[in-house]
Amino acid sequence: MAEQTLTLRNLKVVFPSGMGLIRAVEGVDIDIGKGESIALVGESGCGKSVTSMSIMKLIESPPAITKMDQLTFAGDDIKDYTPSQMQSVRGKMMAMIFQDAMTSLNPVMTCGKQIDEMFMRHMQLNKKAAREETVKALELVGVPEPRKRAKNFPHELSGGMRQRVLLAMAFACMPKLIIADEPTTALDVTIQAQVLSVLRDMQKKHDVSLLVVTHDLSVVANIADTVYVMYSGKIVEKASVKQLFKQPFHPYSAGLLASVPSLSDTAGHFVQIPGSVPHPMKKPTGCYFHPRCHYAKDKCKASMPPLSAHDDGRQVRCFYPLKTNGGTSNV
Amino acid sequence: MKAVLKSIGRFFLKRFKGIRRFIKRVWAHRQGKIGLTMVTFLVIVAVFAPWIAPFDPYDVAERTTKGLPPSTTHLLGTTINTGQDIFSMLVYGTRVSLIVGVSSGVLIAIVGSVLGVMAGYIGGAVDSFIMRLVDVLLVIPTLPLVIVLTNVLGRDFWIIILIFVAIGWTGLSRTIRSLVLVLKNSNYVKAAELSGASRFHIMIRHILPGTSHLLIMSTALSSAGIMVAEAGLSFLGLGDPTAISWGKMLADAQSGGALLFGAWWWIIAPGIGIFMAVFAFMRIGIVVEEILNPRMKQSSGVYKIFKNLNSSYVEDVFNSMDEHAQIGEASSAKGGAHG
Amino acid sequence: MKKSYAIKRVLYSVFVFVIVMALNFFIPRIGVADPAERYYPPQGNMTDAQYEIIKQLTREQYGFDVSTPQQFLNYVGGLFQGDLGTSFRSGSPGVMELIVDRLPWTLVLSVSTMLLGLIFGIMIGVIAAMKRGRWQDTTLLNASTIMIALPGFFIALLLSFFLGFELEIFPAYTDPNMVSDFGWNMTAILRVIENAALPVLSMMVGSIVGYAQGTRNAVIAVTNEDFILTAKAKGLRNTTIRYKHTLRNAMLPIVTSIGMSISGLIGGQVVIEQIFNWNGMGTLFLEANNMNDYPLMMGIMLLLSGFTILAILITDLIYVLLDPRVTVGDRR
Amino acid sequence: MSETKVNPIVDMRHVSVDFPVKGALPFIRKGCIQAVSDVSLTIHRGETFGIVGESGCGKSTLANAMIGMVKPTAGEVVFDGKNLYELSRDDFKATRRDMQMIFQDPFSSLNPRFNVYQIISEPMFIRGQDSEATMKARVIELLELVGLSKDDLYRYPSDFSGGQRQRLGIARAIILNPTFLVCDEPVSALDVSVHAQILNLLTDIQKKLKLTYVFISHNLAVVKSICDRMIVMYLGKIMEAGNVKTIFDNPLHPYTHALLSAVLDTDQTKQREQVILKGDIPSPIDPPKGCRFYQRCPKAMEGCKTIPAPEITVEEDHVVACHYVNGFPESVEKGEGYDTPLKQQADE
Repeated sequence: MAEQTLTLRNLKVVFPSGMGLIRAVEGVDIDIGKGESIALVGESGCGKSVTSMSIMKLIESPPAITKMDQLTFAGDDIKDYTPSQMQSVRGKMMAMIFQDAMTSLNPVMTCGKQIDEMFMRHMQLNKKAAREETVKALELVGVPEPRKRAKNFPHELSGGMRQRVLLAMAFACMPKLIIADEPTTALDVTIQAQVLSVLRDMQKKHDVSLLVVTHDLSVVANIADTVYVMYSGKIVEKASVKQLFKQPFHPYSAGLLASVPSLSDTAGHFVQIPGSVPHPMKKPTGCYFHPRCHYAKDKCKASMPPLSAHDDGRQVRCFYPLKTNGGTSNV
Repeated sequence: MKAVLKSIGRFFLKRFKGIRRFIKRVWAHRQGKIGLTMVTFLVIVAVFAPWIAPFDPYDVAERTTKGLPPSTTHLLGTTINTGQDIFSMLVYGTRVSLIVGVSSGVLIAIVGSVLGVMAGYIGGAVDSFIMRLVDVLLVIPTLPLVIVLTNVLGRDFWIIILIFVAIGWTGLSRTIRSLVLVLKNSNYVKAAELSGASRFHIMIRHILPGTSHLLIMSTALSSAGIMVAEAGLSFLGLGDPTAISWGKMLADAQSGGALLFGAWWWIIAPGIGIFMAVFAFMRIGIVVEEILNPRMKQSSGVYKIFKNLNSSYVEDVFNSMDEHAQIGEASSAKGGAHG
Repeated sequence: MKKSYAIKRVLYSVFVFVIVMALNFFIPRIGVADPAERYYPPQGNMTDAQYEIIKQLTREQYGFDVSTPQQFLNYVGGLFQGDLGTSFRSGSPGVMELIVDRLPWTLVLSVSTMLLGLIFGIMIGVIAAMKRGRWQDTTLLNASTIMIALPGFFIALLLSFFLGFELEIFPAYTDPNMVSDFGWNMTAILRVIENAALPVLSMMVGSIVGYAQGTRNAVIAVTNEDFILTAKAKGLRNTTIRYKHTLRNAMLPIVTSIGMSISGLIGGQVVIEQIFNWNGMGTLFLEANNMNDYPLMMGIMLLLSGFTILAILITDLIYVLLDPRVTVGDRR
Repeated sequence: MSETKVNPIVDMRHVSVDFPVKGALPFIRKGCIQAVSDVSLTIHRGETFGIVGESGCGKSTLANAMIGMVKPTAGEVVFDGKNLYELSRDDFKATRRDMQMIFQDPFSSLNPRFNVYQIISEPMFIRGQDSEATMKARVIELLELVGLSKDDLYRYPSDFSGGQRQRLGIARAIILNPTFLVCDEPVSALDVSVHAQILNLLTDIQKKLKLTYVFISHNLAVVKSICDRMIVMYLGKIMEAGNVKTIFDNPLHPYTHALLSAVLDTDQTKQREQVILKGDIPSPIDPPKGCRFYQRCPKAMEGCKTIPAPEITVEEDHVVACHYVNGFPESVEKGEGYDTPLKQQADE
């Protein structure tokens, strides 16, 4: 606990809309240790991206309304940082990798220039020196002919190369924390493997903390140490990857894991979670997952279970967690 | 054959229903309400002009009333040179503007959509021909072209409308074409093709309905544009010489010395007429555009909501998110109260 | 890739110009068997025999005595030598000379309208986009809803009435001696500026609002793009994001809209010149129309269309320079 | 031997599909995209046939050629004994009613202006043989089959979640009782937690209606679970083909290995060694002359650059196109040092 990179306590985000407030994130706590790799897993609309953006304070207000109890980053309390203070934290101390490199890169600027900006802004380098650093950074993430590639515009590169450019940009100033929002979703499987391995190697080598936001459990398995599972704006389970894959405690995590087809499956039938993710304006009462849960009891319909601690630092938000005994993940 | 007739019948029935629903949506908009009210008002004025106008606007015999400023008898005064009642002229002028504007707008919608759908759906040589035509018509300055054509073809009312249509369809057909290209490649059209749908079926059931909102928008906007163009043409003295129109009133005002003698009412009145008509149709067009493409508007809407948010309500919602809070009840009750 | 795109655009512009040229040639020939009838319509007190003689003279004078294809070839050949034909005016001046006399005066108006409109329009648009939802933005929105419904010539009349006749700030009519007395000295230039003030003002209002609205929408659209978020996540300063990332991208649709707006600007100027008695191509065109002077009308039309084609071509080429993504695909 | 015994529903023979690419200047053609080149396959009645590959490998084009949406530039497609592209217009339409498709994106595949009844009944409406009442009854029957209720009949697509929309798409696809259904990545646009629902629904329907499926996917685990036979495609060519069991028991092609290693196995003890391919998927405009995979292949040899790899049957119902597996063919000119391994590019 000594070297904590990020501590986030009780993050809440709502978006006003014509019909009332959209409750995007409802009290999320996240801890990231130095050099640790954390995954935030959930389906679309569960608030995982909003959470990651809130950590960087990139959620625009208006329209969003954000509230949190604590946000400590690298020993500094950045909860009340002004926008201009945040500007010198972002990019330098914490960086972000976005999902779609095509739209995340400025189409009318060469890739090199976009990375140069990082060095010019945060290291006060001149153009020429910045370009040298850029070439080095591109080389680090495995871009062949980095000097030439730096002069290319984003649309001239392939999807994998563009994603690497984003990686180079994120690692440019060797930040303490990198937030990767669905870093490989837009890529093909073989390219995905390349990019993930680069990301993992870079992270381990430079001892950078990593927060990966994804819906893809194979990404989680590849890259994370600890997993937070989010459902409908709340954390429902926190566990190490090994623990979670071995025995999920929350029925949702269990369903999620089981619904991923695996090569060792032999049956032609897939384990399924019934129903679909609730609309953020029409969340059910009680536990948000209870309408889709096989184990739901009356208590689940009445009140939201607390996020309770279990052994090995695991946390589960469920009145009736699936303990190891039954092995009931097979529904 | 029967199926074809049936589908045509259904198409129109659905269109009528669709239009009614659509007008309701426009009406739900504050701006749309303004536009619809104004258009209705103008239509009433145009239809009942003889009953509304207190004097005969063509009457130039009464020379005693020259150049009167607005008063209770002559609501908007009279002209300096002929003593015509300006209010009556304004009322009658509505007819010309609306007929030219609306009929050109509707015809443009028809021509533009037919050509646009042809270009987009048939493609190939038809597409290139239509699009090259569009490019050519777009580079020729409109008003001079209209003037040349009226010179060559005559200044009859309907000829003027036809000229406006012949020139005005270009923008619409280009937009329709690109929309058709999108619709044509959509998966639901592919599914219909797989089920053996004919081109005709796809056109009637999928493609044309997909363009309908765009057509309403274009009709409104091009009507407005053509009213301005018609006023400009009449202002230059090149409109239909027998009709009373707002543009011609402005031209008379200028040539009749309204500027010189300070007869401001003579200039303002037709100007307001043009403004009202154009404004009304523009409103409708813009509202439809917003309904079609809500992204632009939404952002400012959200700002408004954000400004008017009740902070204690937000606080309540935040508190309800805390651990152990009776979240379900709180959220449902408060959500209902706000909505 | 870019080079071939540019070549393609240039070739296409030439093609469009050729079509416009053909239209120009054929429009006056619509609906009459003999072009001479169009150029010299029958007068009431003329016997058939007299009219036939006059037609024959007209044919010879304007080169209608050869076959239509031959006439077209002659027309095109003349164009290449800068000859737009002979005006129907007394003294048979060449169309080209007439136009060349008026052209600079027209350009004074249109170029200054365009530049002022663009500068103020973009400035206001950027401000409105930055202050989205606040009074600057709503003012622009309201102004544009009103201005868009006010035709330029009505604004011109109002300005001429209030600023010209009532308050006498600017001349309500163009000084008839402005053109003849012009020389490159301070007083003459000032006089031009003074006289151009009202026409430029009345055309400018509309174009400022138009460009401002367009700029605002373009800037807001770019602000919502993902790469702006990336730029923020990089910790760049607001000014860097605004000028290096947002504006550069927002310029793209603006550039296209400039090319598109030129045709309308030229058309509207015809009326404005008439109101202020400005001695430009617009008034020349209306004079020609009143005298059924077809060679002159069609010459002006051709020139105006040529300008528009050129302007669109230039904006297209600028677009290519600004946007690296443009390759060979059909952008329009 | 088996081909004569089983009456195949689809038989594709040497099918190629090229798309022309417009050149810079008019009248100059730059070249063409070889989306599918020389693919032959048979699909047996009642089976689920998997097509696996990454984006740009031609799997969707191949499927489109199968159902008559894209005319092949070469080769023939025989469906149910009829050569699809030689049929008369009416026969073609009638034949095509036996085929349907389920699309990847459930949001763009339903007309947003239509209600559920109109969407699902459209194929029947197009056929134009049924009364309104029969159509309604049939739609309600289908809605229940796909797990929706008849209360949804007059709702619009925007009222449904992604998974529910996909159910609507399935109902529309099976309303005319087709025999052949192409599922083009039917779950990849959906939330993870509903994947299983849709896959289960598809397999249930197949059992009930005795359909033949073509299942396009990039996820080998899904293909393993639901397919009987499969092909692995890369840049328009078949890399490996055959019985799913055989292939998974004994994957031979290096590309198949790479795809396999990308599949997550939640059982951490079984996690295989990761094969990470270098480089990018090359453009199909100018594909390599030899083996199309050689640039990224960890086993590539000098000869792979120039000598195309023929599809060779290695065991019953298992075809592999790879020089590393099959050795270079005897008959061709191989050149100097053809079997020396290619040097790994320095980019990893």
